[in-house]
Amino acid sequence: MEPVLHSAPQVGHHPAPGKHYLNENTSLWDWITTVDHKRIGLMYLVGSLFFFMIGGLLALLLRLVLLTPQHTLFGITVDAEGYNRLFTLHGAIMVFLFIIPSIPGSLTNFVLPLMLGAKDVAFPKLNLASFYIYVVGAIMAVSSIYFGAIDTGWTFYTPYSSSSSSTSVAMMTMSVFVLGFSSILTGLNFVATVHKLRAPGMGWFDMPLFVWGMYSTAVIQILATPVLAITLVLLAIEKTFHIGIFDPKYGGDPVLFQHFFWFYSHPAVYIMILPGMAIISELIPTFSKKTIFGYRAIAYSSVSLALVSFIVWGHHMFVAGQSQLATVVFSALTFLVAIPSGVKVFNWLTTMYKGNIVLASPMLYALAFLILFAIGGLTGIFLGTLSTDIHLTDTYFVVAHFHYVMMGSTVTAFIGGLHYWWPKMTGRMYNEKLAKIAAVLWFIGFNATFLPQFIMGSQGMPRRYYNYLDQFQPFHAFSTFGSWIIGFSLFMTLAYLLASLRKPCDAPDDPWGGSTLEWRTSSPPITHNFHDQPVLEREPYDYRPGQSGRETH
Amino acid sequence: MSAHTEHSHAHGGPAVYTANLIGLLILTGITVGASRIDFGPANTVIALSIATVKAVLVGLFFMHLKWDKSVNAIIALAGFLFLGIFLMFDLIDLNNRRDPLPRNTPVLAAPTAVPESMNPLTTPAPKPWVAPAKPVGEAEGEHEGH
Amino acid sequence: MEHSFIDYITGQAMLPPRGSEFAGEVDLVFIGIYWLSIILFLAITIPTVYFAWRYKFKAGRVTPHQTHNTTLEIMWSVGPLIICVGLFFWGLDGWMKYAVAPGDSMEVVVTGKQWLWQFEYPDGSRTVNDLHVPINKPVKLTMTSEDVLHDLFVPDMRVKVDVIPGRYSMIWFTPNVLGPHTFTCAEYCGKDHSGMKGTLTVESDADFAKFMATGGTEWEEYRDRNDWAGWGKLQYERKGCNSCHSVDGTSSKGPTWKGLFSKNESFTDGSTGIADAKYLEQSMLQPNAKVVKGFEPIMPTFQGLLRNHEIKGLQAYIESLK
Amino acid sequence: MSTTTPELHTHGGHEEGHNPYHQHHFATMEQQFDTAKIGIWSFLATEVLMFGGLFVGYGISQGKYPAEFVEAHAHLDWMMGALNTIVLLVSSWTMVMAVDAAKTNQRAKLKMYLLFTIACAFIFLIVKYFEYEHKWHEDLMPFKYYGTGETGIRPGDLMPGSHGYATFFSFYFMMTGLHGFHIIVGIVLLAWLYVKAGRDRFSSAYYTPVDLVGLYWHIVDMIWIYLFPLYYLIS
Ligand code: HEA
Ligand code: HEA
Ligand code: HEC
Ligand code: CUA
Ligand SMILES: [Cu+2]
Repeated sequence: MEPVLHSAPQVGHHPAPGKHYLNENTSLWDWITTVDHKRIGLMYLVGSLFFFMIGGLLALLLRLVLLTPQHTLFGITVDAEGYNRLFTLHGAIMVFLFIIPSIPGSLTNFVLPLMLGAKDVAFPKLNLASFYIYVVGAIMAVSSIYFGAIDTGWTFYTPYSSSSSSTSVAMMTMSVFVLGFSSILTGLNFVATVHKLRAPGMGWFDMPLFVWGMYSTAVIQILATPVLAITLVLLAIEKTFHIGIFDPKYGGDPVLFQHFFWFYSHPAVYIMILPGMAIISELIPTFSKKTIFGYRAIAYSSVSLALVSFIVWGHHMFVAGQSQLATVVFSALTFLVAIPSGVKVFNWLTTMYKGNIVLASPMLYALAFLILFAIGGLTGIFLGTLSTDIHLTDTYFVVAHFHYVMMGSTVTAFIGGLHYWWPKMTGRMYNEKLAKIAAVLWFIGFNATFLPQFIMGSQGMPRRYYNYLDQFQPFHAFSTFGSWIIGFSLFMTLAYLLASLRKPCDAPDDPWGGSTLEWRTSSPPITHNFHDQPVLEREPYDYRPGQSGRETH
Repeated sequence: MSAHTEHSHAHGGPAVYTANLIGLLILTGITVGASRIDFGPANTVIALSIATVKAVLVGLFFMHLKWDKSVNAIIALAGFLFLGIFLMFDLIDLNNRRDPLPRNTPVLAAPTAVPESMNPLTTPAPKPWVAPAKPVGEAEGEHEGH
Repeated sequence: MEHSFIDYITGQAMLPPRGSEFAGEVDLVFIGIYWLSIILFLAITIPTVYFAWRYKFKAGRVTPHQTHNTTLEIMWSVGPLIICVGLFFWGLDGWMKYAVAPGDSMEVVVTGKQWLWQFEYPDGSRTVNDLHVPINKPVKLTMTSEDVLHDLFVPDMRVKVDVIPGRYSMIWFTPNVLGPHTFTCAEYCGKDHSGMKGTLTVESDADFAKFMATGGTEWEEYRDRNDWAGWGKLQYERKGCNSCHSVDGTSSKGPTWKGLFSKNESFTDGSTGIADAKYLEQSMLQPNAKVVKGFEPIMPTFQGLLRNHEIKGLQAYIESLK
Repeated sequence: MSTTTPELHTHGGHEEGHNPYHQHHFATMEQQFDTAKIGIWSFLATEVLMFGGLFVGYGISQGKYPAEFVEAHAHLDWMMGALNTIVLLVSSWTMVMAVDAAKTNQRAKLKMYLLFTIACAFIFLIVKYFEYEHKWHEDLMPFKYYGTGETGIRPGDLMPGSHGYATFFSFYFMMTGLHGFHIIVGIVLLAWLYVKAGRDRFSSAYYTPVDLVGLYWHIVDMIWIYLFPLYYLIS
């Protein structure tokens, strides 16, 4: 790649040959003031992977503490307070700094405009602003450690958070408030982009399913996050000035706080899973070389998941002291979410039927997703059922459930998607053999870590426990060993991905034979995405001979 | 997305806006008037209904929803709809709570229970607003000043 | 609690021992959903693996263009819907029992506070972290909290509910298995959340009556052996003294008891005094009368919680810790 | 957009004949305008839900302390509230007239109406200031500061365990405060529009900022429409 003059006015929109969004205007200033969705996507990717690593290392540490009930191994001296801070930080970082911003901020920012054949997102400056707001929120979150590290759990339940706990609660809640705005602005940007920036000829039902999933996510981000924001402000004010809304000491109602919190945080779990499902809807047809089965069913199920997710939040409060009527109503509504989830799963399976399945590493992650999401989702049914939830709530069963859905499903999809679009984003192919090994290790390690937690949980091991009864020791030990396998596989992934960057660009435009528009530009794409405005002439996922264009592998 | 020709001047116009303003002012008058009459609990309902009519007028005419692309109206309605859901389910909970009451004297009130004041971990600083009362007459006099 | 391999397959081994009839009903639902999940899990996993193997990439294979099939979509929406409606009512059925306690239940009033549980029996006597109930009689726990949220969880009875400051909540069960059952705090409540546990002892009617009268069936044994220190040690564990006092010299929330007896103690008001039996009793009943230097006055009073012979036992126990 | 051919507009350069405000990633100005509209409406929806959280909190607290709320509201002057309602309604009208003026290339009128709107906003804030000051003097402060000043305790708070008064004023200050903050932001935005209008930046071909700020201003008005009866007129 010899240096090419880039200051010269470009003819039309065609950049000089060999130039793409990565090597055009590469000064630091160009990067930090960029409004290019692809660069912002990359910056988000670095940020969220960084926090994934931090959150993950905290998790490894807390697993180590739990290895034995006496916490004596390797001379670790984490006391009960330290442990409480560990899991709080782990949960809060993973949720607010990693999983909620990760897929929308990084992968979606990068591919959504490409998939729509657009030059950018609707509001590029706003996009950059959301990234910086994310950075500010992240800095605030990290600095809360300085103010005495919050120990409330990621749910910030009152009155513990509003009266007993450390002062850093206010800092952490304000940080989540700020992060909430970043999330809102990202969502708002995507809604406008999807409505208005589709390529000529692309109707709503010609959009890739990834876009449908992200559109549904964005709707939740817009409609749910503001309530979280105001809730956290109220909590911070309650803690400092004693309003009397959430803390019984001042005449408030702690259960009301839980309503406020879960009104956001249940939909938020769909902010986490819908992007994951969106990625899977891309991976499966591409690697099955077969059109997606039930396009409309999948699209509608994304939207209905988004809407239904707003009316089930009370299932987190079955034993929390909400009225019996509300409990029953929320349990009934909770079952509704199983239906669109099932529709998706069955349609994906049918897509694979009679396909021509390439077991490339992204597809391995997609297969892992199907299995892990089945487990995670079905254990959600145990929790939604009234009589069993009474026994299972607040035990490790819940911990295992949500790791299966958040980590086993969403993070799996995220890593799969990262591999899938890595050639597009960086222009490099990674080492496929290592990738396959890492995927298998991930699957094994994950199940080793979290399957035992289902058993512990049903046997009555409560969550957020520093000490535990000896009878749970074998399960905890197994779980801890499992977490090392996960850690190993992830560091391995990081290593070979980074290693691929040292090579010159070698990725073809369409390494997987994908059918969506992002594969129709160069790898990596040029600054304005496409040489010519793409026009959609065929439905997405059309793999009939002569349609998909390229032969693969 | 069908072709849509002009958005510049097909709708609205000063006359409509002025009429809308007058309508809003009249409704404000009605709200104030209605609040002076005692309808019992219906007062709140009346006040909020009038407010909603006013909000709809603002939305339709000042904010152009009447003439705008329907997607904007849908977004606006979604905001209110989900707020309604939020409120509705909270009320389902709050209005139906029936806590069991202990048959015995509550432990908390029993003489041998830990006096709250002895437990600095859980006792707040003395509640600031429970200051020594002023002579009752004075406080009331002030209260009537409104 | 040894489980056979079969128990692991059927899901039985996932559950703790059953201590009440209600537990059996919950387990039935649990095992039911467990098997349903196994079936659905296999219905997803088998095709996943099979298709990945059967339709593995072969150059030149042409895939059919199947876009959708409305009948299938309806089947796999309505089928799960029917199952879900069924599950909802099944869960509701058990929950209705949980939600309403029988009128003739024995009521124990429970107070949770950071980080111990206090139980008050119908006759007004109290225990800490140590709940005794008669077998085969419904027991109703009416609960409140003094500080933050807690949650009383009795795994063997399959019941739990949050304990909320300023409100009352309730769980009930009819124990039908004699012996000790663990209970824990299941709602995060701060530092010693994981230490906030205790034992539920299900006893025969006669033993329970004895417990109400003397503070424990063991009392007669200790009395007959004249083992006051041993009796005191039992109280140290049962009444929750161990959550704040160590007996090995390390100081935690409260001063250690090691070497306490007849020590010259200095207090926050500047005075000093010998820790004799009388002082020890006062420390238990009016802990804030004299606060040991270097400690916060956080010890709750045990007035009404300790019977005379229990105080005497504790004195003897402390005396024995040289 | 399907009416536009892909080649029509291909690059973000500001080629001759193009509106200088046209951003490169939009095919047409119209598309750009519609996109901005969707963006602002989404933002307004988030405003509704954010204030909504406070409204729900208010409603629930009112349900808890109905008597105290009614009594406490007597300390608010409904005349002031009504005055401010009128001021805001009029400002909404001037705002929509400003948008209309921008749309029809009436620059002088645009500036005048913007100025009127800003003036109304200031009047609103001044009235609010007097109300707040009055509360201050009466010791009707929010949160734990309620009644801590010289005048001392309110009668209602002698009811044991009742924080109804303090809660009422907490919500009053939080909600009107957040609303007032929105007014201040509005003033800044309007002033920015005024400057730009002075430089003749708006015309029938491009008046998006005026339109968007207008919508923002109306939602601020709309929120007040609810605040007024909820605080000043309860019985
Ligand atoms: C990505 C995040 C994610 C996702 C997708 C889900 C999905 C679901 N969750 Fe989960 N959940 C969490 C994240 C998530 N959850 C978190 C973080 C918590 C704990 C928070 C905390 O307290 O810290 C939690 C807690 C939680 C609880 C509260 C537990 C408690 O504390 O007591 C409940 C209770 O109902 C629940 C239920 C469900 C259900 C019914 C689904 C459903 O959406 C699942 C639907 C999927 C399927 C059912 C599988 C596929 C469908 C079929 C194969 C069709 C056939 C199925 C049937 C006929 C049943 N979840
Ligand atoms: C996205 C969400 C997420 C993820 C991914 C994880 C990941 C992990 N979690 Fe966590 N967890 C939560 C969300 C998550 N968790 C939440 C919300 C809670 C509740 C907190 C609360 O109760 O308040 C919780 C609680 C929780 C507990 C319960 C604590 C308790 O109740 O006492 C435990 C215990 O084992 C645990 C373990 C783990 C482990 C071992 C991992 C590991 O699998 C982590 C492995 C990861 C790494 C080792 C990092 C390696 C990463 C890189 C090297 C970056 C580069 C990567 C690429 C390029 C791909 N978690
Ligand atoms: C919540 C914590 C807590 C619990 C539970 C508790 N104590 Fe204490 N105890 C303290 C603290 C703190 C002090 C020191 C301050 C004081 O003297 O009040 C103390 C002091 C004492 C002393 C005086 C010690 C000395 O060094 O002079 C005695 C005796 C004592 N406790 C007995 C008991 C007994 C018996 C029990 C249980 C039945 C018990 N405590 C339970 C916290 C506790
Ligand atoms: Cu008490 Cu946890
Ligand atoms: Cu949920």
